[in-house]
Amino acid sequence: QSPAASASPPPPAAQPAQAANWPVLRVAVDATYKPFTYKTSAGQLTGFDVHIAQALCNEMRRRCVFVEQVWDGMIPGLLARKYDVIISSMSITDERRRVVDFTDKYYSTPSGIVVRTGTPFTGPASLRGMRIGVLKGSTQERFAMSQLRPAGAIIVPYDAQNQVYLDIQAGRLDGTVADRVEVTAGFLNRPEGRAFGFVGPELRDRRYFGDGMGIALRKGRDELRTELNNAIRAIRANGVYDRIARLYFDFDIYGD
Amino acid sequence: MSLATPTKLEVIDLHKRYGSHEVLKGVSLSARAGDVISIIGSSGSGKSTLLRCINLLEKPHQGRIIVAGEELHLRPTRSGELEAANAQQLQRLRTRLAMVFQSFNLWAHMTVLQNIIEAPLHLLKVPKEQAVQTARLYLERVGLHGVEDRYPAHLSGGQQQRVAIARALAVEPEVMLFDEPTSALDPELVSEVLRVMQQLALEHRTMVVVTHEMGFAREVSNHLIFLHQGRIEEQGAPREVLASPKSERLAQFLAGSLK
Amino acid sequence: MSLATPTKLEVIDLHKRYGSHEVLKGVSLSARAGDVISIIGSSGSGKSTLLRCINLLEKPHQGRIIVAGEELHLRPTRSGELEAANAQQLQRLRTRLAMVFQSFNLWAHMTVLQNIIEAPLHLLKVPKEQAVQTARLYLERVGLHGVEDRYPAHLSGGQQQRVAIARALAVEPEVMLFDEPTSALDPELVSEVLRVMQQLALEHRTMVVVTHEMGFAREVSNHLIFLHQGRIEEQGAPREVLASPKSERLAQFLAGSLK
Amino acid sequence: MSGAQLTLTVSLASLGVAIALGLLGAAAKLSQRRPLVALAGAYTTLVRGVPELILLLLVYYGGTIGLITLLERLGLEAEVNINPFMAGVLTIGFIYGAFMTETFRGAMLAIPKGQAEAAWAFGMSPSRTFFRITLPQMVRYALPGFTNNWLVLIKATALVSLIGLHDVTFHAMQAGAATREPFYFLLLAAAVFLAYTSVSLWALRALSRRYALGSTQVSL
Amino acid sequence: MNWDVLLLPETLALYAEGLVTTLWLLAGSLLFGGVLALLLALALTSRVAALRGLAGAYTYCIRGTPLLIQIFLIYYGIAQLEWIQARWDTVWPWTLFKDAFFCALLALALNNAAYTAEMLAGAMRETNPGELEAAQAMGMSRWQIQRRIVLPSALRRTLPAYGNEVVMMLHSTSLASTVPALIDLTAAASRIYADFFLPFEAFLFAAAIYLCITFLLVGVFKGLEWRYLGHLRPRRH
Ligand SMILES: Nc1ncnc2c1ncn2[C@@H]1O[C@H](COP(=O)(O)OP(=O)(O)OP(=O)(O)O)[C@@H](O)[C@H]1O
Ligand SMILES: Nc1ncnc2c1ncn2[C@@H]1O[C@H](COP(=O)(O)OP(=O)(O)OP(=O)(O)O)[C@@H](O)[C@H]1O
Ligand SMILES: [Mg+2]
Ligand SMILES: [Mg+2]
Repeated sequence: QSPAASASPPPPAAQPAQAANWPVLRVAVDATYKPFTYKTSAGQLTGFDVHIAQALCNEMRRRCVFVEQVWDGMIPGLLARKYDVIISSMSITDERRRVVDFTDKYYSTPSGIVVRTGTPFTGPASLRGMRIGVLKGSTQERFAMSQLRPAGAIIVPYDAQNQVYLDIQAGRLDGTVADRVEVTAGFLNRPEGRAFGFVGPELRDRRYFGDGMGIALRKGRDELRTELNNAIRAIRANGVYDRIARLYFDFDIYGD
Repeated sequence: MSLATPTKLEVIDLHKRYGSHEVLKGVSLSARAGDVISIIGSSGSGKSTLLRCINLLEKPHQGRIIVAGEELHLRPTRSGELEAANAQQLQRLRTRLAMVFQSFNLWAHMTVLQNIIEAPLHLLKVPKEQAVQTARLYLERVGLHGVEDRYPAHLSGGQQQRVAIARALAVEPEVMLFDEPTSALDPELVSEVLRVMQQLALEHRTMVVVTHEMGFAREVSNHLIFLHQGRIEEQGAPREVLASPKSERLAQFLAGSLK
Repeated sequence: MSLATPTKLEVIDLHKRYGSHEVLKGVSLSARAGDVISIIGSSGSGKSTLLRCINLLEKPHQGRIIVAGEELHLRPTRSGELEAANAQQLQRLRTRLAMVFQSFNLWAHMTVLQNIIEAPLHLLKVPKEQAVQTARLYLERVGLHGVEDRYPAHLSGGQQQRVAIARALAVEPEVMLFDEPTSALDPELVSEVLRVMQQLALEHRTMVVVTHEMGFAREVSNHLIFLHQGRIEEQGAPREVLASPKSERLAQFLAGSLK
Repeated sequence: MSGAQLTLTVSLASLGVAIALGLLGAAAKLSQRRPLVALAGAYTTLVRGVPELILLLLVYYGGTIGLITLLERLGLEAEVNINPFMAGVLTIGFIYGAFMTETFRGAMLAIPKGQAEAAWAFGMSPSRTFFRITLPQMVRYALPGFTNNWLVLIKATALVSLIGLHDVTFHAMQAGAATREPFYFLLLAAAVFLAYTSVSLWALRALSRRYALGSTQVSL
Repeated sequence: MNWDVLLLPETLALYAEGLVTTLWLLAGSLLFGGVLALLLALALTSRVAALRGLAGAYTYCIRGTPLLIQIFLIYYGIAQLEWIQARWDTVWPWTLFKDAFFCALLALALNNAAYTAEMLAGAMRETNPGELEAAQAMGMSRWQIQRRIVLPSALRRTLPAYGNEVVMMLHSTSLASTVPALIDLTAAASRIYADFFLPFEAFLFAAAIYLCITFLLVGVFKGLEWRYLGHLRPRRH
């Protein structure tokens, strides 16, 4: 699906020199979500989200300062003003809308169920008795909890998605529900993921997966939201977005 | 001792209670320059308490304390004791009253020399060289040699008590207060310390000494106070008082302690 | 004491060194049933070492030990000492030699009763009720009442030593070894314990007693050994030996200890 | 290896906080002023009764939100920013401050009362007495407990990885998860801690020898 | 503050589940840790130098490294070893390593054993030598002396320190929350906080429960000390 993902894209270019004087925008990311946010072997932050964040900052004439944050503390951290925005592949859902505001989506990908290849699958009931790992506090977790668990699957929440992969490898889990792009790059395309594959349809149910990925910010910061929305439109229009997307994906990540 | 000799220490009508137990029931004493006052009395009679009240290590309930003509300002606390009204004044007067404790109380983390120069250096602001010189002088005076750099724990009890005396002398106090300075010592070491104190008396230092050593009281002091149940039961010239006590209790006490 | 009386303990030519310091230089003794042997000697003469070698709390370098006719099998270790060749035999013989220590050595975490029944119950496999009954009997015998459920730390020294004696008696030993059983006690408590031991002698128990109590040695024991620098310097009937010592050293020792 | 350094930095910074709180706590407990004694008592009991992790999460997640709510109530629109480093250091310092309180209190009690009395009798002020007489002697009595607390504290800093601070443990987990070889990275992290604790033990032993001077045995 | 959420039945049920897991972890790790500690303490005080060295190295390493890393090592690390992976699905006891509870329990027990063993060994070494001699002189064998005199006495004297260790252990169980699929009290709180974004309330409630258990444990140990350390109490008269 994404051959480009296995070759390492360059880390985002440094911001222009004058950026030093621009107002700061503190951006939270969770660097365990390849290829959207992760670290190079040299320990540098990179990924699609990071690239986009940088491009948006340039557009808005702001200086990006990245703050790493574990996933399940993302929203509390935002509320606690540890940072201004979350640009970390966060799905726009009604649940989250109750506590934070979102910009328009900046990309959307479907999720999928991953189990050992050859597992017969006719619906959630086929997963009865299987142990499915999901990221704590994610849309996939909510989907799994409400759709798969009633059908008899055992849902195990993890602090980080790559710990899920460790435990699949260790045999403690039979599969996962994850973003299709992420799971392809982070697991399926790697040697230890060879025996696994998607089953069932692409998952896009709005009730769980919302309206694609957006940038989260505290309620009441409407000016910043407008600014961000304009910036998203601008990089979509001027080709910056596509250039970044091509570094990572060979398909249209923005979605319809 | 003529009447013209200045009064160094005056204690007037001191009272002290612990809970409902009245330990001092109005004790007065007065020491003129060069006086050596011995205080004797049975255990629990209030000797230590008296001495500790004089420099306010214990808070009395009533009384006045005058050191070299300056009266210590006291004010009552809520619990009815008297405390110093002015912390600075208390500290100043305390530097003029040096105390030698039964258990020496040398500062364990300092060498002998450091112990002695501590107060002159930091309280009296004496220059360092001078403080060291004085310290050496007094170490000599109490008969100690070659111990300046040792720690107290590495000295015998008698040596420790002599260092404590040198430490007290080094602030050039108006009055020296001794609380049973020899009773924590082995018999062989007692005489070391008594000899030093006798020497101090010959130099006309003013001293108030709580003691169990009747020999010292008789030979060295010029005034003897017998404390009984928080009151001065009898006092006077040591030889007379000891030879022919008027109070029956003193007679009893002496019979017991000479045995 | 006829010659037909069986020999309960025989020690032959015992040697013991600490490093190069020879503490026992060939000591032999023999106790027949009902013998009470007192061992005296100045400090450091090897009395405790002798007693401790007998039940192998110390390993001797040479010698033989025979308890009630059974010889303890010994074999040399690499360092030249002798150790028990057979641990089981050693344990069995040790149960027949009861030791009473200067410092009592009661087991602190057990009550008095538990202390006494411990060995009968777990070593001699006596049934519980019987062990308790015997324990009560011996507690009575040493004059203790109402202390069975107390812990050793809650008893006086004299009481503790009497419990230790009851504990030793409870295994019905062939020979009882006492190492200065009264010297850790206050003078008032000594007589308590001596009285109990005198009683035991009257019951014809076999005892070897290291002691400083000349009165006990004279009145109670029927044989006296004077140890000097690791050798038996003199021995015999206590009254005679004590009254007219042949050896000058014993005379000296007695002069010192009777003073 | 930046993680190893961060672990050390967090440990040392927390230790600073813990010592300060410990001294204050001990002074409060010995002050004989009822409110202070009660406050210090509540502090030590509560802190020692609740797991460190819970306290850490409480301060990190709850602390800022609580602080912000408080400030908003007061009508202040201040930006409070407790970053993970501060949260980690403050929490661990806060927790071990309670343990230090007990250690220091014990040490102060172990110093004979006469030492301070002698100082007062010479006219030293209470604060001078504390810094010249009590504090230097406290070191000796406090060292064993202090050593213990420090060793536990170093290890407790591993918890800051859970709030996203990039210490040794965090790096080990990340690298382990990325390479799918957690065993070796975790072992490495363990070795770093073992090295720290070993060096600390050695250094503190040397220190306690130094402070044993002037006490106990007569040197021959 | 929003406390209503905490009183929802689901929330309380989650806390209850967490509490039960926490208590099981505590009991289990104390039990297995205790048994192992006993063996380690015997090794630490043994006459065989090799045993002493081995046990000493074990306690040194465990006590020198954070429990969190030990938990991660056992949960994530061991699973990576091929030798174990090969036996992972079939051969007991390796199958146990698939279980999160077991992994947490094992890490806690191994950790607890090291601390308890050092405490116990310390107390054993401090046994009054006179009491040992008395036992020897009575004819007890080495093993009998260990079993009847040294251990009972040392166990009692260890009691106060062990009480502290148990409280520490209770607190340590909160680290089990870092193991996925294990809902202990801390994990429950962290779950509730993530679901409702109520960190303060969620963790404070858990803290209160921990505090209660702590007080309970302290009380229990006071009682035990009264019962078993009678011989160390000062004389009453
Ligand atoms: N801090 C205290 N609290 C309560 N009672 C005290 C205190 N200090 C002393 N006392 C009591 O005050 C009485 C007098 O004590 P003090 O130490 O002055 O006696 P003393 O004459 O010095 O006796 P000694 O010769 O034994 O030193 C005693 O009954 C003592 O118990
Ligand atoms: N464990 C040991 N190591 C080295 N020397 C020892 C040891 N035990 C005893 N000694 C030495 O052996 C000698 C005899 O000691 P022992 O205790 O038998 O004397 P004792 O006659 O019982 O004296 P006391 O009346 O003081 O108890 C002494 O010189 C002592 O120093
Ligand atoms: Mg006194
Ligand atoms: Mg002896």
